[in-house]
Amino acid sequence: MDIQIRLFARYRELVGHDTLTVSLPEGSTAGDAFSKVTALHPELAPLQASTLLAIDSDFVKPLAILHDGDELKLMPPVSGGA
Amino acid sequence: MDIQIRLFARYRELVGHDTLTVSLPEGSTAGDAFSKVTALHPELAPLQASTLLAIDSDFVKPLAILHDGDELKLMPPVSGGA
Amino acid sequence: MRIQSGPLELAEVVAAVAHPSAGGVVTFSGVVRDHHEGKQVVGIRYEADDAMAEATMRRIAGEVGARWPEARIALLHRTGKLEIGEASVVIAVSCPHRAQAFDACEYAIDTLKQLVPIWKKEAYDTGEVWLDGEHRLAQQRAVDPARQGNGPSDALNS
Amino acid sequence: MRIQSGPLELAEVVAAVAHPSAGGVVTFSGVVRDHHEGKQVVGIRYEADDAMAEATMRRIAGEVGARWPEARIALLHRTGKLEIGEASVVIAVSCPHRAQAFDACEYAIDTLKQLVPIWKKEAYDTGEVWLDGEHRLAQQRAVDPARQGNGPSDALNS
Repeated sequence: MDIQIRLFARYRELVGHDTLTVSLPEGSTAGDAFSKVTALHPELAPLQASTLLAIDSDFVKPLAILHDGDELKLMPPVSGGA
Repeated sequence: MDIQIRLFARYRELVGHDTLTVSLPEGSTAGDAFSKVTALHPELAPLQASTLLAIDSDFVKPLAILHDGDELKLMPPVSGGA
Repeated sequence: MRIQSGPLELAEVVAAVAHPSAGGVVTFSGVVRDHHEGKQVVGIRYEADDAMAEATMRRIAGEVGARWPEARIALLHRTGKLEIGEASVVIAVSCPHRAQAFDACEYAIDTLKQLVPIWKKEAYDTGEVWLDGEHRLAQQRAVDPARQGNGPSDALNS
Repeated sequence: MRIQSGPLELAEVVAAVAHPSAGGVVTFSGVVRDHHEGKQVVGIRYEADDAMAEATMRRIAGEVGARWPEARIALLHRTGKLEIGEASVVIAVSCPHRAQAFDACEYAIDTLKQLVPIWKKEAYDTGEVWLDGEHRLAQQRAVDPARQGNGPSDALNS
């Protein structure tokens, strides 16, 4: 299945664009998708521990199962509010 | 000595005017002045425990010594702020 | 720090505490409610000893500055007749860090309600009543018999 | 609950929480500071996932309503380029009693800073830097593997 990845803020700037698509086997998780992205963009790998994963308006855990057509958001730690 | 008494809010309304003058011996205290006022206006007597006494911009204790020319303020508990 | 008879503007106190190093501004507005202990309030009136009230508000600002040295604070209280929904008091505090601004603003309103000589009279359909207020802190902080060696700030900081 | 690119008006959130039974209104404004960790800040830019940010702000408002049932709350956050002294976030909370309004407003900003997908980039004389942010609470509250039986509010209230 194809999973659309959307990148925000620092991540978007590190990668150089704000969306990319990765192909993954059915049953893959959000964490699997992140690993696929870091294989393509190793500069993101050191940021894994603090990365936020989201689908629609929900943060999801790395073990969340992806479904065809999902857009997975990769977000750095949030820093709004002041 | 003559001490000017100034009354606020409920106390002014109970007494019917906002100032009065009492004559007291030298060395009298704020509490003595309050007793003199309640002798004239017994409706204030039950309020003694919660009365606030002030001179200029300071709350004073009942044992504060008065000086000729002082204006002693008799205030009900304060209720500003909301 | 001012007592005034006209409407209070929150923007005025916010502007008064603006500062390039202020990261957070917390405000409190006390608003006239439509009910009190089950009774319908139709109007309200505040009376103050203006000079002593302003002096006491300045002391509270001084106490806030002593406890939170980076805080800036502004306070306004209104007197006279107010309508439901109008502000009787507005306070703004700015600080580099927000937790301090919340603490300092809450300290200021809590202290104002106990020490500043202002009285509130509520009007109901059935008549007017002076509200019960606070006297304990004011009596505790009252200066002692000889009125010597106890300046205003000593009394308030004790 | 809105993300917007133009200047924020404190009066707007205050008006949004006005209510005849509200006795106190507490506001928080987050303001762009001129320094950060010893560096001179010359400008700032916020980026958001607007839709998720607004959804998360609505959830925070829902949590405030669950904890303080009498509270009314309004939140606005700005995105784009801001100058020193401009507000990036404004929050207003009204309650019948003031202590609740202080607690609810502080809860809202503390939670917003940890959960709402907004990022801040500071500009110094020497260049621009994305600020380090918060990830622990967002990771804790992330919904679990199957994404079943975990609606948004379950996840946020856990």
